[in-house]
Amino acid sequence: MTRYSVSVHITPRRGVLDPQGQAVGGALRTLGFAGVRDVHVGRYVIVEADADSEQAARDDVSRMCERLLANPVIEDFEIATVSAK
Amino acid sequence: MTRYSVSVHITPRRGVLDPQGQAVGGALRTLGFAGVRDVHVGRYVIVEADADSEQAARDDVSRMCERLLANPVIEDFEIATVSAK
Amino acid sequence: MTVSARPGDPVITPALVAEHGLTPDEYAKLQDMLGRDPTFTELGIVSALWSEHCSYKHSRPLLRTLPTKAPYVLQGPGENAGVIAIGDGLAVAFKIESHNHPSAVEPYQGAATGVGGILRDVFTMGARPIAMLNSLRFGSLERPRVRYLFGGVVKGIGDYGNCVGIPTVAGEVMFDDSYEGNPLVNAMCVGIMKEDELITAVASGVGNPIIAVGARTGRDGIHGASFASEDLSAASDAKRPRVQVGDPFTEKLLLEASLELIRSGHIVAIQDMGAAGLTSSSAEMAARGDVGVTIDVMKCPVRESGMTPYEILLSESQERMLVVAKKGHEAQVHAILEKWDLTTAVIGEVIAEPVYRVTEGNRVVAEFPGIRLVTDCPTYTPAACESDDIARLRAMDVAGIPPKPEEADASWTLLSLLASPTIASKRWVYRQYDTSVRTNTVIGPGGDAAVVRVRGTNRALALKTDCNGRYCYLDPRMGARIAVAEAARNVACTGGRPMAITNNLNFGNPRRPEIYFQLRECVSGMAEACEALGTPVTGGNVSLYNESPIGAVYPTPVVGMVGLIDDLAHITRSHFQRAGDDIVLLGDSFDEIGGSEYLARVHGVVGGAPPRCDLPAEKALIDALLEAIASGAVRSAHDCAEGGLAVALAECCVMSRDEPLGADVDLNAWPAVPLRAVLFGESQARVVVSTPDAAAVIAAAQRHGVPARKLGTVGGKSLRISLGATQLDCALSRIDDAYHESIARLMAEMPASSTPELVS
Amino acid sequence: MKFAIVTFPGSNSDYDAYQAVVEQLGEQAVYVWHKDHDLQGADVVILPGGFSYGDYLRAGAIARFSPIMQEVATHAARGAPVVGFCNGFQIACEAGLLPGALLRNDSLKFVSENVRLRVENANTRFTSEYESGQLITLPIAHGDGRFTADEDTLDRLEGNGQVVFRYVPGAGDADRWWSPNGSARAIAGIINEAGNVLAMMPHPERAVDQLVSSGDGLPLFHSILARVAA
Ligand SMILES: Nc1ncnc2c1ncn2[C@@H]1O[C@H](COP(=O)(O)OP(=O)(O)O)[C@@H](O)[C@H]1O
Ligand SMILES: [Mg+2]
Repeated sequence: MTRYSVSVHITPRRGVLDPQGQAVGGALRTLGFAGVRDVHVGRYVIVEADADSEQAARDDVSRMCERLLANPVIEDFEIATVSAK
Repeated sequence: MTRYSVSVHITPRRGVLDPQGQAVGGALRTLGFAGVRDVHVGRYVIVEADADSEQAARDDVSRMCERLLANPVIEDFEIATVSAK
Repeated sequence: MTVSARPGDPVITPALVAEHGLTPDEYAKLQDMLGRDPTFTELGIVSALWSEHCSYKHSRPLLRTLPTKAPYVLQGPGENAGVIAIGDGLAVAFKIESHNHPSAVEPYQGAATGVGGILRDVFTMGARPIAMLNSLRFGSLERPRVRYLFGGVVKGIGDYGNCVGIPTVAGEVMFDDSYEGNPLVNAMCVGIMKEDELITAVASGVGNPIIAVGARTGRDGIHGASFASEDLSAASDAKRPRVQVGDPFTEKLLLEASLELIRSGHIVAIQDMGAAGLTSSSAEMAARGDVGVTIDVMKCPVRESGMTPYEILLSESQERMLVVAKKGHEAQVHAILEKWDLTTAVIGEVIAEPVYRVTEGNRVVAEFPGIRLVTDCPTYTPAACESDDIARLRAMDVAGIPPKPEEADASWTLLSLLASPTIASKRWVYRQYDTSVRTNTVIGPGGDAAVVRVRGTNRALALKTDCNGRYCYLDPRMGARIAVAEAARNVACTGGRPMAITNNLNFGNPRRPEIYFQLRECVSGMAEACEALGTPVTGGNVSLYNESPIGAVYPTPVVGMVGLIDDLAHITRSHFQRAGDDIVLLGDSFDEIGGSEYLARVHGVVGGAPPRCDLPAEKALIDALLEAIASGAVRSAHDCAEGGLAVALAECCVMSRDEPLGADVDLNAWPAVPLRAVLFGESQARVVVSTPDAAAVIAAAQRHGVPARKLGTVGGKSLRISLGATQLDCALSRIDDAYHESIARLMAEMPASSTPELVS
Repeated sequence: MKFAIVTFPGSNSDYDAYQAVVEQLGEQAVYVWHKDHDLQGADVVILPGGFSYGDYLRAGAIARFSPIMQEVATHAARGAPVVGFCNGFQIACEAGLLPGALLRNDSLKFVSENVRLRVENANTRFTSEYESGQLITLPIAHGDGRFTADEDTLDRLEGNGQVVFRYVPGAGDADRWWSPNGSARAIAGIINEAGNVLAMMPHPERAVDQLVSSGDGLPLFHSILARVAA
């Protein structure tokens, strides 16, 4: 068993209202960042877990996302990185 | 001007209690993911903004993090990716 | 003008018609109304307006039988909310609404957007929301999925109401397997206004502009969109969301802006874009005013590009309103909304021609003969027939069920009932609700009804939702009467005179005769009780098709009661206040354990006839109680409900966790009634009163023909009940723990299948 | 005396603060819109409770950039009193008027109830009408009330008497620390070093009228009045 660190991005689904992203975008423009077009706010989750292989770690975390970490009705997830510790 | 998409990771500072990470870790283990050691939950922010160059986009978003997106008392930030759209 | 099909619209086939929920007869009716075939857009509009949710096609004839009138009713059913006058030139607007199906799919957002919708119904009447209530039903908390739904719904209700800044002050939650796959989430809002600030959603004035206000329109929650996601437009995202996400922040802005707009005199009508969005709000406002309207969907602010008229008309994006402004006042309207950072756009106008017309730029994509669009909707009176199985359950000989060995210790039974999630304190729930914001909450959740003062007067409102679905299942007419009577009793216990109700009829599929029977009987029972208690119905909501693979939910006609306390000095709490006070029971106990929580929890039995609801007795009880309260003789009052007299007494002891007070009572007054029925039977029309002057309370009761007797005295650190050979002595600490901690324990036991806590 | 109550989009306890000042104290209060640049000559600024900007991103993070916050900062820098309740505490920390930050409650749940507090320092211009060590009951209603700062900051706050209110358990157990939200050292409210900016998670403005509350918030307002009158 090796310890892996797997990071995940969870983001509001396209088409789902993202009021948080809108509010932050508006605030940034008010602060003078005129070039800001769109902002999306999601979660960044790092799971440290023991697994037999990198692939196993990735698969485990995918299942964690499906079952708990992401809300499939309104969110998408994507495994960002997998690294042995 | 080009449209860039810049993504940022904002994570709880080490030493700051992360009850969300703990709760999620506990929940994952109860769901049968026995290998889970540690979980950290942070924010994943995607800023789409117009800028003159990739470097300018990165610099802009760094300043956005310093001013608004992250609170240095409790959070660290890191620019994860910068890409032209 | 001629209507032309849009290039790219699907061809209308019988299958497409069926997918839109229209029967062949309904489709023929539509063709007849138009004198031609409808366009795809028109089909969408009609499918929304003639849906059960918008048209009440299976319930309208029944709803007409409910009493709706009283001198103080300013607005009965038919508007966004009902309105009653409460004196001093003030009025109260209130309404309840369900969000059952959205909450079953996504509990957090489903419940949150339910709260948002009902808030809008109230503030679009011109009233400022001052209190929220809810009524919730779930399956058993032993199951992870149920814990997930329960946790998510409670958090969704809390987060939304808290953020908008409206206290959630009362409600009810019950757990039963019949709700397993189909939880019920009903939210009620109460608002206050001056009588002359009342505004209705009636479009008028040819040439007046129609303005869309608030959030932009997205592709969320498009009616019936699940089937069409690929067909509609190739470019559209196949994963188009069916769940709407709420934005309480925008709602708060919308609330303030709407009230400012209404008070400004620049508008003639305003309505929430709720179910079926732009379509229903515009069609209903036009129909109420019997005027024509024209709307150009291209002028509607959208969130995504490439939206079709069909999508824009049927989107259920949240936090949007439709306003009919006075012609020439557009700039002033715009300025008010701008101040609150809200988007506005003039999207149409009131026209003289009696048509409902939708254009996409210059192309007419839908046109109906105005009012017929709403009035031509068919109504149905399906066959009704009681289910034999249920009739058999009701006839079951529950008295013959032998007690369990553990019941030899009556404290065991009492503690298991107190720990039953249906009876246990809902503190775990309402600790997540801001109850103190706006500083009007005199009595928050935890007692009988909530009490909210009316600022600037010496009055207060008493508010409560109630319904026991199990009673309604076993005997729908009786169960619905009880729902009204119990809500009224709860209101009276706090010193309030019951005034009027709103109701939410949660039922299964009405096309099944046994379900339509339940609906019909429940409406009759509700009508009888409202008649007898003098509480007209000012509005409500019907939610049908609440079924899952295991069957229909219990018939659950939730009652939301508003009462008036006309002197702040009369406000009465539920729990014992002072050691040494006498304990008096108003009302009588009978051998009635049918349908009880005792049978369900201890014996796993749902059967027998529910307790009888004697309406004149309920009325007399309320009058007697209010008279005793007004005379100053009553220190606390709490009615008997689920769990019966023993549970009511225990609740009186520990409801205040800071200052629990024990009691010493003798229940030998009913020798003919079996012991367990005296303790745990759920006979109606009973209230436990504590008083420094038992004689005065009993005298008041006698004047109204209400049986009353002294049961014992308040005091000590335990609840002591003597009944025949039984001597129950249960420490307050054990009662407190069973009552106050059991839901928290169940929720902590194991994580739900997903964590609502992750919602950012 | 004149109180300015800053209304941010999403404020909701601004009304409670207004009613407390006008109805209970009989003093003057004005709502100041967040886009304004004028405190209208107020003596005291109240940053009210609520969910400014929906609490999106972090509670108080966006509100601190509201135009009016420049005037609030100037007002505070002059040594004039600023008091924040609930969201006002979060905004004050985000704006750097006070040290530390307020994070999601450790239970991860919104918590609304009456809590018992101990007045740790009655020698401030906001608490002179209490006694040090006095136990009071105030409502809380927040999801992000976990006060957090590094150990040095916490020690400094304690050493300077800047910890003004602390959560304590129920009756008879006042020496232990206990917190409904996981706050460091059970801190419920703090004051700045200069002694003119106080903020707290509990709601004294909702506890000024016995009919709906304990009334224990009233002395805080009376302290403010007494100080200025003196
Ligand atoms: N979902 C809820 N939201 C707010 N308050 C609730 C909720 N459920 C129960 N309560 C409160 O808990 C108390 C007991 O409720 P309930 O058991 O329904 O009482 P009763 O039997 O008198 O109708 C009431 O004060 C009620 O308002
Ligand atoms: Mg009751």
